[in-house]
Amino acid sequence: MKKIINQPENLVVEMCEGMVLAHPDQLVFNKSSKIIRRKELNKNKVTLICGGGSGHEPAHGGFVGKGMLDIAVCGDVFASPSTIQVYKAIVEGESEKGTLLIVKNYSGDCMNFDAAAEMAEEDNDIKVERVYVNDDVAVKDSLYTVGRRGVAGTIFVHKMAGAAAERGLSLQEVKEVAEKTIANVRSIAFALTSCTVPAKGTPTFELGNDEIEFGVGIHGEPGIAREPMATADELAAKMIEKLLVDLPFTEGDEVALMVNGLGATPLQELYLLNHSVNKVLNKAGVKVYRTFVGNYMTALDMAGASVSLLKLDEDLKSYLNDEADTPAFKC
Amino acid sequence: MKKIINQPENLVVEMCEGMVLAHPDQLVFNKSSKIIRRKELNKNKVTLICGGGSGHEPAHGGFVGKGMLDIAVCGDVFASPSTIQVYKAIVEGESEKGTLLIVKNYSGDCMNFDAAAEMAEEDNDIKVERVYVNDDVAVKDSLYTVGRRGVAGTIFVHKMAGAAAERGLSLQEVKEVAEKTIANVRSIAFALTSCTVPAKGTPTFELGNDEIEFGVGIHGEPGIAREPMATADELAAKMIEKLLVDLPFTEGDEVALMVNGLGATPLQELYLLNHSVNKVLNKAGVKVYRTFVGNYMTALDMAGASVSLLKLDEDLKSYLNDEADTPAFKC
Amino acid sequence: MEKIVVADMIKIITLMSEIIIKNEVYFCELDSVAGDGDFGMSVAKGFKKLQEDWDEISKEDIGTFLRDCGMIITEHCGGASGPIWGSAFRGAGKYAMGKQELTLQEFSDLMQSAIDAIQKRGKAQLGDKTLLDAVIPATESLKVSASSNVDILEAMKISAEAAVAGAEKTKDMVASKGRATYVGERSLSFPDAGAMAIGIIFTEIAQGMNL
Amino acid sequence: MEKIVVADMIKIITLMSEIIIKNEVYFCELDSVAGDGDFGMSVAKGFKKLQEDWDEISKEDIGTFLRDCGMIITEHCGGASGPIWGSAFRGAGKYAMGKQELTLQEFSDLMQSAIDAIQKRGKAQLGDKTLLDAVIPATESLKVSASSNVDILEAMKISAEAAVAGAEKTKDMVASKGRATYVGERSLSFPDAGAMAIGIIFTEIAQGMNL
Ligand SMILES: Nc1ncnc2c1ncn2[C@@H]1O[C@H](COP(=O)(O)OP(=O)(O)O)[C@@H](O)[C@H]1O
Ligand SMILES: Nc1ncnc2c1ncn2[C@@H]1O[C@H](COP(=O)(O)OP(=O)(O)O)[C@@H](O)[C@H]1O
Ligand SMILES: [Mg+2]
Ligand SMILES: [Mg+2]
Ligand SMILES: [Mg+2]
Ligand SMILES: [Mg+2]
Repeated sequence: MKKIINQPENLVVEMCEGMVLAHPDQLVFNKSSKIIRRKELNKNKVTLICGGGSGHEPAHGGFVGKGMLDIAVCGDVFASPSTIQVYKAIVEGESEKGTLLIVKNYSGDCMNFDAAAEMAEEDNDIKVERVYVNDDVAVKDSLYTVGRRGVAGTIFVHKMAGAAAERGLSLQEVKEVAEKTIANVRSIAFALTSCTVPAKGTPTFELGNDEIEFGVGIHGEPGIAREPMATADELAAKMIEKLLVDLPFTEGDEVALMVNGLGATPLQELYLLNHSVNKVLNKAGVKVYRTFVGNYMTALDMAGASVSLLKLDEDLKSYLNDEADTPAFKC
Repeated sequence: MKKIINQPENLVVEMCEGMVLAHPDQLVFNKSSKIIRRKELNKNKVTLICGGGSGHEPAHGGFVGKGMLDIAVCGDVFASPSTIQVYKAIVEGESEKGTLLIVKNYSGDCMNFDAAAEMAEEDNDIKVERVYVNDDVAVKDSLYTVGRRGVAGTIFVHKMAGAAAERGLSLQEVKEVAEKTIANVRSIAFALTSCTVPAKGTPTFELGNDEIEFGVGIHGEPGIAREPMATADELAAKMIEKLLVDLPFTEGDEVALMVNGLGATPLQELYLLNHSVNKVLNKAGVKVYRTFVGNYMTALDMAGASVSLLKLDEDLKSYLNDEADTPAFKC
Repeated sequence: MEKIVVADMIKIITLMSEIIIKNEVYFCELDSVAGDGDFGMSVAKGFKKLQEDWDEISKEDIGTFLRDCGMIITEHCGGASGPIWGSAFRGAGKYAMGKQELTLQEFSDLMQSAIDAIQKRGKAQLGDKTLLDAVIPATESLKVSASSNVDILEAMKISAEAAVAGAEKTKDMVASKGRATYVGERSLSFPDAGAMAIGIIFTEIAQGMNL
Repeated sequence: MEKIVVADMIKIITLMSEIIIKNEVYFCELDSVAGDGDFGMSVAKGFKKLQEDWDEISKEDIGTFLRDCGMIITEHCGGASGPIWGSAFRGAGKYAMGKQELTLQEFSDLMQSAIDAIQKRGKAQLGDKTLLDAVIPATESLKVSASSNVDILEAMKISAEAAVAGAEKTKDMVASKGRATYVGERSLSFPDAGAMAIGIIFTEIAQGMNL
C-alpha cells in the first residue's frame, strides 16, 4: 500500500483538518465528535445532516455549505459514525425548523442515525426526520435484503433538499423534496481496481489485468459480476441499460446526469465516459438537462466510475438550479 | 493497462467532447483544430490562450471561462499542439486588445506557440504576447538547460492574468500580471506510481512498493531521485523545504497554496497532505492566505501530488479574489 | 458455581475484551470475504476504550456495570457493531439493574434481554445470517440448562458449543442484514463474521471462567 | 547518379515516410528512456498524413514539393517534432523553390538550409543532444563529397554513416533541449532519440536509392 498518510488511525482527523484548513471561511471541524459543519449555522432553516464512513471524499464534508448540508458526521474509514457522534451533531445543529438526517441505506448507518434521532427527540425535544438513500440498482431490493445501497445519488439529495431548506421550507416539505429525489435517482458503478483500506494495507479484492468488477458499491464490496474489460462505449451502454429499465426512464424524460469517479480514475477518463454515456442516452431519447462530472462519492483509491440519473420535473429542476456554494459542489 | 477509453487515437477528441457536453453553457469544442473555447468570446478584452499536450485534465479546457482562459488548445497526450492548431486558436480568439499566450516551458510547446504567434502577427496583424511558466523547482535552471518546466503553477497564472484581462487591462498590463505571477510561484511534485500513456499501454517507469519518485514532472518523466516511501508529514517537510529556499519565501510572507493531485490520488490523501503542509508552513512563519486542494494539473493516472506556493502582495491578492467561474476552478 | 456475582460478571467482560482485541485482525478477515472487512476493528475499538476507561466504570451492581459498558461501546464502536453491541449491553444492564448476583435462570433472562435489544435496534431474525444466529441458540441452551439444574460453568460450556454450531450454520444462509447483503449469493458458503466471533468469544469465556 | 531530379526527391521522401512509419514504436522506445516516449508517434503522425494527402501535394518542382510536405508536417506532427521537422522541410523548400534538379553541391546547400531553419526555430547547437548531432555531420559529409566529386548515391551512403556516428556520440552528452533535459545526468549513456532516428532514416534512404 502506498498512500499519502501518516498513521492510519489518525487519518480521519488529519484529513478533516486538512479539508477545513482549505476552506476556513466555510467550514469548522469539531475534533472530538468528528463533525464538519458550516461556520455560520442558520437557526431559521431546517438543518440538514449527512454522514457515514470516511473514504468517500469529498463526501460528505465537501458538501457542507450554502444550498446543501449544514453538518457532516465522519465515521472511520467505511464505518458508520457512532450513535453518539450523530446525536452530538443533531444537538449542535438544533434549529427552529427541525433537522433532516440524510442516511445512506446501510444497516450500520441506519441503526446509528435512527438511534441518535430517538435520543435527540427524547432527551432534547428536537424534531428529527430521516430519509434513506438507496439509489444503487446493482443490488436487488427484495424481501431478504435491507434494501438497496445509497451511493452517488446521495449528492443529488443533498442538492435538492439543501435548496428546499435554504428557501425556508418546513421540515415536512424538505423531507418530501428529499424523498422525491430518492424516488427518482438511480446509480450503477463498476471498478477497474479494488481499493485498499488503510488499516488493512492490502487490496480488498484482486482483479486481473483484463477484468472489471461490475455493480460495485462504495466500500470495496465485490460487485455483482466479474466481467472482461470493455471499452468506454460498451461500459456506458451496459450501465445505462441497467439504469433505464429500473425507474424506468423513458423517451422524452429529462435527467440530471452524474458521472462520478471512484477515487483513482482521472478526469480525462470521466469526461470520455461522459461522452459515451451521452451517446447512449441520446439514442434512448433521454434528454440530459444538466451534467456533473467529477469525484463526488469515492471509494478510497478505487479506479472506476459510477453513473447516476435523476429524473427531473419542473419542480426538481428549480431546486437543481438554486445556488449551491460548497467546497466540492458549486452551481 | 486498464482505462475507461475506446481507441487511444480517439481519446483526445472524445474527452474534449465529453468535457464540453458537461458544460454546454460555457464551452464550445472545435473538433478540427482541437480547441476548447468560451461560448461567448469578448472582443473587448485581452484574449488568453493556453494549451499543451493532453493528459493534464482538467488543464486546460477546465479553466476556460469567466476570469480565466478564453481558449485552450489540446495536443495529443503529452505532445504539444501543433503550430497550426495554435495559430488557428489565435485567429479564432482575435480581440481588439490583443492576445496573450500562456506557455508551459517545454521546448515543443515553446516552439509551436512561438511559431504560431509569428504566423498570426505576420499573416493576420494580430498583436500576440507570450509568457513562459517555469515553476518546477525540481530541475535546475542553468546554462545547459532550456530552463525549468511549467507545472501546476500555471493555474495561478491563468487565474491572475485572467482577472487582469477581465478587468479590461491592456495586453502589456495583463502580460505583466502574468509575469509577476510566474516570478512568484514555485512548485514541486512526487509520484507514488508511474502513469501509463494510452498509446503505449504500459507504465512509463516502474516503482517498487516502498519507493517514490521525487521531483517528477507532469509527463511521466522520471524525477530527480528515487527515494524510500515516507509519511505525509515527511513528504510535506521535504517539499516545503525545497520550495521555501528557492524563491525564497521567508517568515511573514503570505502565500496562495495549491495541493494538486497528479490524477490517481484521492481527495482524502490530498486533504491530509494539506494538513501536513500547513503544519510545516506554520512552523516556518509563512502565512497561507488561500488554499486550493484538488486535481488541477494531472499526469494521466499517476498517483502523487504537487505543492505550489505563490507569494502574494496586495496587488496579486486582489486578482486572486476576483471572480472566476470555470468548470474546474470557481472562486 | 451456583451464582454469577458482580466479580464474575466483571471477569466475563474482562475476558471478552481481551478475546475481541486479540482477534481484531482475524475478525476483520472473517468480514472481508463478503462484507467490508471492518468488523474486527469496529468492535475492538469500543472494547479498547472500555479497557482505557475501566476505572471510571461503575462496579456497584451487575446492571450499572453493564450499562456503563454499553454507553462506551455505543459511543466508540464503529459501523453496525456500535448500535448492536451497545444495545445488547444496555438491554442486559437494564435487566440486571441493582442486582448483585444472578442465578443461571436470571443469566439466561439477561441474555434474552440483550437479544431483544439487538432485535429492537437491528430488526434481524434468526436465520438472517447475523450474530443472532449464534447468540440465540446459545441463550436457548442456557435456558434448557437452567431448567435442568446444570452447573453454571458447565452450562456456559454447553452454551458456547451451541453458539459455535449456530455460527457454522450461517454458511448456508444468504446474508440479509449488514453489508454482506450486497453480494447476495456470493455470501453463501462463508459464515457470518459476527456469528463466528460470538462462537469464539463464548467458547473462550467458558474456558476462562473454568480456570 | 549525377543529379537529383524531382522524381528522385519524391522517392527520397516516399522512403522517408515508410521508414518513419515502420519505426514508429521503436522511435518511441528510444524516447522513453530519458524523454517522454512520444517521439515515434509524433513524427509518424505527420508522415501518415503526408501519405494520405499525397495526391494533393504539388510535384511541380523540388521546392514546392518540399514546402507542401512541410506544411502538412507542421500541422500534423505533434510535440517538438512538428516545428523541427516542419521548419526543416519548409527551409529546404524555400531553398529549392522552382528547381527541377539539384547537383550534389546544391543538395548539401539544401540540407544546410534545413539545418538553419531548425536552428532558427529551436535554438539548439551541435552537442546539445538533438537530431542536429546527426544531421550536421551528415551535411558536412555531403559538402566534402561535393567538393571531391563523389557520385551522389555514394555520397549519400557516406553521409548516412556520418549521421550514424554522430547519433552514437549523443550517448556521451547530457540533453540540453527537449524533455530529456529534465532528467539531467540520467540522460547520459542513452543516445538522443531524434539523432538515432536520423541515422536510421539516412541509412535506409541511401540503401533504397541504390536499389
Ligand atoms: N441488523 C443486524 N442485527 C444483528 N446483527 C447484525 C445486523 N447487521 C449486521 N450485524 C452483525 O454485524 C456484523 C458486521 O459488523 P460490522 O462489520 O461492524 O458492520 P458493517 O456491516 O457496517 O461493516 C455482521 O457480521 C453481523 O453479524
Ligand atoms: N530545440 C531542438 N532543436 C532540435 N531538435 C530538437 C530540439 N528539441 C528536441 N529536439 C529533437 O526532438 C526529439 C524529441 O521529439 P519529440 O519527442 O517529438 O518532442 P518532445 O520533447 O516535445 O516530446 C529529440 O530527441 C531531439 O532530437
Ligand atoms: Mg463497515
Ligand atoms: Mg512529448
Ligand atoms: Mg463490516
Ligand atoms: Mg518526446
